[in-house]
Amino acid sequence: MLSFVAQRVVKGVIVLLAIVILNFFLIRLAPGDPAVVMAGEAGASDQVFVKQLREKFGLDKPLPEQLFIYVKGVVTLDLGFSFRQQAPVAKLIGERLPATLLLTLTAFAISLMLGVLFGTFAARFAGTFLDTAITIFALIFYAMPLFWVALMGILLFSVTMDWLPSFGYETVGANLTGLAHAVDVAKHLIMPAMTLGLFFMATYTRMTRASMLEVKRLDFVKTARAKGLSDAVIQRRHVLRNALLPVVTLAGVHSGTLIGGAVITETVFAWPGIGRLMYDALLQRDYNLLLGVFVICSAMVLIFNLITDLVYRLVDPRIEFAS
Amino acid sequence: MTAPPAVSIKNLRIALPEGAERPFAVDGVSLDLRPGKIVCVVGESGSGKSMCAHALMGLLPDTVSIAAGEIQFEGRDLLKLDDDGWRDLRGRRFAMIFQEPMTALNPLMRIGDQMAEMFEAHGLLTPRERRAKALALAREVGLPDPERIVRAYPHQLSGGQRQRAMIAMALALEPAVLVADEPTTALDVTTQAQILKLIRNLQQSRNMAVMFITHDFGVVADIADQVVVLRHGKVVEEGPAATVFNAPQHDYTKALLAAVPSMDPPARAPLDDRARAVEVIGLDKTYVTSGGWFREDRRVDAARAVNFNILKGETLGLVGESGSGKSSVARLVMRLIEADRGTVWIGDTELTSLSGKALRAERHRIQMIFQDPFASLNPRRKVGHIIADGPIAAGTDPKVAFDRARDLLKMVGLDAGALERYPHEFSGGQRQRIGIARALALEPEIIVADEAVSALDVSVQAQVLRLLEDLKARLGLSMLFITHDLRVAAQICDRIAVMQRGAVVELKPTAQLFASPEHAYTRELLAAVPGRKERALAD
Amino acid sequence: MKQFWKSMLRSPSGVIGLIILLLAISVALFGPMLFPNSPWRMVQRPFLPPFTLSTVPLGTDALGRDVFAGMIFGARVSLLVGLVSTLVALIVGVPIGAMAGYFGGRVDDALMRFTEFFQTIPSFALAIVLVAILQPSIYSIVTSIALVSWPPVARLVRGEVLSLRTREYVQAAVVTGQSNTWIIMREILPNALSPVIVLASLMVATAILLESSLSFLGLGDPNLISWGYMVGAGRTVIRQAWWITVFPGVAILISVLGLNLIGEGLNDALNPRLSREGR
Amino acid sequence: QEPKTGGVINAVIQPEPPGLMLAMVQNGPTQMVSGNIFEGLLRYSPKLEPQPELAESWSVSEDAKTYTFKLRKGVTWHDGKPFTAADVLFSIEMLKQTHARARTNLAQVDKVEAPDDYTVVFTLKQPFGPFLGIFEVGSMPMVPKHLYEGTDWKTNPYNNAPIGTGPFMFKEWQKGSFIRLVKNPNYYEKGKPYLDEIYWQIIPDAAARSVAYETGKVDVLPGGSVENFDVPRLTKLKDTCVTGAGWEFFSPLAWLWLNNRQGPLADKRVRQAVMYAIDRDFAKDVIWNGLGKVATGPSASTIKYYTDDVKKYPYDPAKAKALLKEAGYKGEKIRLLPLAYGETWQRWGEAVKQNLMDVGINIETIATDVAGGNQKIGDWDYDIAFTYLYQYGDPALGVGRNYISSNIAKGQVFNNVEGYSNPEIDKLFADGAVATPDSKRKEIYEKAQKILVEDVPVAWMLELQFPTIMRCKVKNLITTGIGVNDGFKDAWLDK
Ligand SMILES: Nc1ncnc2c1ncn2[C@@H]1O[C@H](COP(=O)(O)OP(=O)(O)OP(=O)(O)O)[C@@H](O)[C@H]1O
Ligand SMILES: Nc1ncnc2c1ncn2[C@@H]1O[C@H](COP(=O)(O)OP(=O)(O)OP(=O)(O)O)[C@@H](O)[C@H]1O
Ligand SMILES: [Mg+2]
Ligand SMILES: [Mg+2]
Repeated sequence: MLSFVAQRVVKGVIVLLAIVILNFFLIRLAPGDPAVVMAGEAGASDQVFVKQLREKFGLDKPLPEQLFIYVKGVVTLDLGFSFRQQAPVAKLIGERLPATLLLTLTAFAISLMLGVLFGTFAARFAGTFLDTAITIFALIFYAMPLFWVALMGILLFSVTMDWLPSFGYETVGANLTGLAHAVDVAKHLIMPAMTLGLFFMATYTRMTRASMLEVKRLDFVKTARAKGLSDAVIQRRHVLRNALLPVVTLAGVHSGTLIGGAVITETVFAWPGIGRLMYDALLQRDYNLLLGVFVICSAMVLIFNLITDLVYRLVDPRIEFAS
Repeated sequence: MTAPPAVSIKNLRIALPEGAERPFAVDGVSLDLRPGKIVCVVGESGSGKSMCAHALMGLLPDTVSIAAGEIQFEGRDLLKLDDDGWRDLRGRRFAMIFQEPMTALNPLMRIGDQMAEMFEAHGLLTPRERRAKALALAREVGLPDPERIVRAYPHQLSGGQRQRAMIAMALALEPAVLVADEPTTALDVTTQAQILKLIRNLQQSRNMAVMFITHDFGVVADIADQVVVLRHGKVVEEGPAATVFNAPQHDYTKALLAAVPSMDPPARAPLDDRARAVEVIGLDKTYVTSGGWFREDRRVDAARAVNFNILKGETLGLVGESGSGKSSVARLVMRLIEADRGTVWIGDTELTSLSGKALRAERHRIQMIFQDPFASLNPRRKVGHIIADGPIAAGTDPKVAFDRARDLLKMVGLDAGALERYPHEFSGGQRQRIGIARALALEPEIIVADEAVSALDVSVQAQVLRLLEDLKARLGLSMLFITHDLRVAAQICDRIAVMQRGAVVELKPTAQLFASPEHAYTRELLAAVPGRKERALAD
Repeated sequence: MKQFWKSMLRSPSGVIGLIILLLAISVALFGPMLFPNSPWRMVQRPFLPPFTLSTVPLGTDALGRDVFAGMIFGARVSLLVGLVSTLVALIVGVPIGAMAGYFGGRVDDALMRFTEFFQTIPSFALAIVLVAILQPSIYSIVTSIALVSWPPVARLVRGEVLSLRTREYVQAAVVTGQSNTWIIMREILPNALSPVIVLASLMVATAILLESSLSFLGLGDPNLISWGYMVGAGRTVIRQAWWITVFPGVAILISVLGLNLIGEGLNDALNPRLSREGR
Repeated sequence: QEPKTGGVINAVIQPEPPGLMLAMVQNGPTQMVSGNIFEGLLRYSPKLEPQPELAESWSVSEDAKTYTFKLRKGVTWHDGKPFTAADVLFSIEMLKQTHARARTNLAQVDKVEAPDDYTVVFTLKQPFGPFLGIFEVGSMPMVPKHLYEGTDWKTNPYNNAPIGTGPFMFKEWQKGSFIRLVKNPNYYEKGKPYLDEIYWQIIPDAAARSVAYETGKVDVLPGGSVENFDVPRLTKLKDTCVTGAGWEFFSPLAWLWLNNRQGPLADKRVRQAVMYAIDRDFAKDVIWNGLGKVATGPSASTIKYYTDDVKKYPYDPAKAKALLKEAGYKGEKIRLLPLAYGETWQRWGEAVKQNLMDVGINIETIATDVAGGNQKIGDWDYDIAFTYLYQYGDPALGVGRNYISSNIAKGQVFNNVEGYSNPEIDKLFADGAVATPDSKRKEIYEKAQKILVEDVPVAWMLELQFPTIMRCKVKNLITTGIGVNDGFKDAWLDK
């Protein structure tokens, strides 16, 4: 087990470096030049200015050299300097990380819990009205664009009922501390987390339902019934557990994207997270910042893929990995 | 026979879905289970025994429905029970041992937890006590190394171990009614004797009513109070054990009894001059399962320096205690698992040195019949495909392959309609025959048969054994025949190897082994063969 | 095959789903012939509410364009993007996942590390970059969406295959000398299908919405109208003119619902334990 | 009404500025926030007349080549150090390197001297008409010499916590959330500023911004913060005041770059046809909600020397078709590049496309994001492209740059991107900048406008108007021609 993890970590680092290099070229393949974007914003685009910017960012150097400089930085855990924001990338990401994690982890927990719960119900009452209702409920939040759902939420809960704040991470200028602050943040968190959580929920709901229906017909469920176990326990312990594998896979995939995955939600709710940072960096071709976010995301994905593989063994002891 | 029946089945008629073999799985079956008595249900494979058992538990498959009849228990008709009512009865009052333990156990739960669940289901004991109880049960059914085995998952157990886990679960709450559907098919005779004793004891001390489905007339002779003979879904004969044995009325019963193989090995021509078909040299296999972060690993020596050879046209029997490594040796020979050490030769090919395409090309020469028929059939493939896939992969024209599949099914006693059905639509014995048909489809030189006839009633068994004998004679088929049924072994094997704890302890021509067993374990085995006294009686 | 259709048609969800999908597809195929007017043409005053004029039954958008015409024309692009990119994602993802899971070891390692390349960049960002590189057009959009959608499929299939490959019936197939491809195709994948079907039917929605996000950024195919585009374009005026987003939104929802129902029906039809159930 | 002291204002800032050091970052949001931290020598009235800020008074020599500024005394930086002429000299040196527009603006300056601590003298190479128009805070912010001299400007820690002389001091910036400015207690104008604090809320989504206003979480929506479609609704809310003022200095003008170099658009008649084909009133009324004004030519009507005595291009598809026919246009494909600045611009692109298609121009819209679009424009790889640019009050500053041939250079996103080259225009703009007196300049620029409008080097669309929406209790927010960018100096809250 330990050696499996160790091997994967080593491979992970290599993959990460490869990804960095790939990304480096990928984003430079996209048309657009950060210097020109910035010049455009500054309301001045004479040649001197653009050239200055290029020099400043090292964009005038040949690409391989830029790559070398960047990779050298990454190896020493230095993610470089953001062109546009004129600050170290690591710092910019660090500032946003807590908010992002708070939002995405909450949403992830919501989606997983509700999804599995609803999926279980749908499977148990398959073919009934409840099943249909759950399906439609889940799909509404899935198939309706996030911004639409978000805006409806805002209109309902902020504008009409005035229960929840519509934007931000905390009440600006309130200077709350301790518990009051936590409550304040929680209030701000509810809507974005729900929006995002309800979106991801559909996948788990549908997956759990289908998978459980599949398992429900297997013989060992009969054994469980022969034991006189209650329906709830059978569903949970026997059916659900055996149906969990695809859910775990998807949860792994989703959790890997936690950091970069919430652009729209962060935008609509003005949540100061990394998704937004990445999005802006992308539009402005802020290469270093974008790469930095990508590196962090990649690392997350690799870590969660590893965790998923480990969880596989817990979920299904029949799975073996050659290490 | 004065005690009123605990359960009484009246005129039960179970409808099968369209496309099945016949319209009704059982038709007009009545039978009584009395407290403290064992009713043995015997009969043809596919005659509806398991259906009756499932109906008694209220656990018929969705596609099957009860068309008529009633099941009386304590003054109630069980068929009118709602879910809650059933839940209360199941486990505590009614318990069942399922026919196919592999698929009947939850693959993702540890054995011990599955046993402990029995108590939990009815809110008995604390979690800690439950665990202790599970351990005690494991010990009681003779599972080796109980501490470790309760932490193992079903796929890490041998066939017989799984079966014992099932039995332990069913007996856990000492139910009033026990339904045992071929509970000892995978057990060697010594273990079987132990289990039968256990059931007997409980039945007597707790006044348990037992419905015991089996094909083994030895077992019937040993334990039955009452015998019911089923055929084509109808009861053809019923009566006290002694009567049925000594004075069978119905022709079918007579035929059945006549088909019970004898313990005396027939004389066999020596085969010394034949070429070697299989040679196994120094096979070692140890299973290591990680115990997690804190526990010790579980290590099981499934094969220790196993050596044997099989000549062309020879049948080598492999007998031995449950969990001794027979199936593992079979898998090693098949190269389904990799040996830690040792080589396997098939004819002049060293199988253990091959891989990839080369290995695949040799596969058709050696075929296997799996111990767990249901688990070895793809639930989403029709039987026709299951049988024909191998030949088609080997280049046979599909039409020819399907024709052959049909013939094979007929040879093992199934009708052609079976081609179009899915594995779950068959009875245990029928599935086993599908497995046999699949192995024969490729016309292999060697067959590794792992408990290949254990789920078959004696008449079908005899038919299948004849078929194998015939192939042997005609095509020089060699067999590695794993069985716990020493009667069968006596009839079909040229030589027999006895295994214990991963090692072959004795290997001799059959007659010699039966006449003068050397190893203590062999002697123990022979002594434990059930039904000896009754048999003498019947002869 | 006949049997498959029979059981498919026996499941009510499958039938409803099929009807919905057929309807949507026929709208996509034949709608534009019946409504030859370009959906881009400004035909009426802007923000005309629905059900006021019979010539523009669903009202007009911010520029006075016919919402109904947009719905009809949009079906083509949206369904194309949704179905084709999902199909491509399946065609790429399923074999990769299956091979990784089945062969394990080095193959698994190589394929999964390869998958990680595509998985690590947040899919939205990757789609933007890819579309930006490839120049926006319906083809590049479909390609990009497919490229970012296959890794979850691959991982899902791999997970299932990892578990299934140890089953005894797979070993039985190995013993009969069947080729690896055959075993994967016949023995393993059919048993791994149900979650894949679910994922695929959901992916269609993701693809349609991803296309709308792209067009929101100015990276959609600007010369083709799609439901996603309409929803995105109506977004800013949601509060004045709900109908601009709601109608195409509902169209997306219903299509996705239809696909999911088909998925359910498909799962039932493919499950032999259900297929013979007398209903 | 007597101003009241105290209170906090929440305003919206969009997008989040990349930095606040105005001398180094000049994009819109930076100017909007930092205009209250830093100051220039002058501000400009809505009529664009110079007004004192850090310079108390100024005088121009007879030959219009020497400008003398008297600085205000007693001004201190936020860290307490006095502001002197040395700071001005340093700022000018620094800006020449870091501030592209300042560099161009200062090109005519021969030398700058500080005879004493409170006097600065600019000597020009030749008379430069718009010279007094280049001292606004965004164009020439004053930088504290004592904090920047001899340091690496790029990494100077004060970039993140800027020190200026303005009425408000930088307090904190939570990235992605808000920027907080507090009152400068030592501000030189006694009693000012009136407000205690300003929170600039960062809300990236337009719809969310209007909700934030509706729910009372913000009080000021500077121009451009909400979608045009939302303006009428917000305006109707109670206690809400709207003004279109405060953009006079910038006077954003939207037009279509027409690539004069190649294809059908090289033909003047085709370009004119484009002008006739586009329904600009529709765009104004429907897309911009009636805000703004149809442009008549290269100059916005708020800019000096504007004239509407030029050729007119009303919406006239028939005429457009006729012109196309005359020019022999045969349906060649024309690529249209919309501006990826959000929905309004996208809609506009679609409407223009439809207009042009209606007269038979075969348009293919090319989609890109902002960066990609810039690249295409910079590479001259387009036929028609949307843009909008600031005019900075004087044709010499904001207009001429787009039409003179010396400004044709690959790789830039504005100035003369269309590739229009007309020696006569070159000369007119060269003369106009240095001509004296004013009447002479007027004559020259009017002539230039006439020629340009006839030639249609680009297709002028609208003078944009970005209304500022605020609660009526916010008083005196917009008092100058640069609007919110330095507006909080005078603003107060009527509680
Ligand atoms: N995959 C596995 N992992 C770990 N242990 C295993 C595994 N398979 C079998 N074992 C163990 O190896 C031993 C031998 O098992 P095997 O199946 O070969 O027995 P067997 O002789 O066939 O028994 P039976 O007659 O009960 O089928 C048993 O103790 C079993 O618990
Ligand atoms: N799900 C099903 N669908 C259709 N037919 C079925 C199904 N299950 C069982 N059958 C059929 O019902 C009949 C009775 O089966 P049952 O399992 O009761 O036989 P059995 O007496 O237990 O046989 P065995 O000794 O082989 O286990 C068989 O002919 C079998 O093919
Ligand atoms: Mg049976
Ligand atoms: Mg075995």
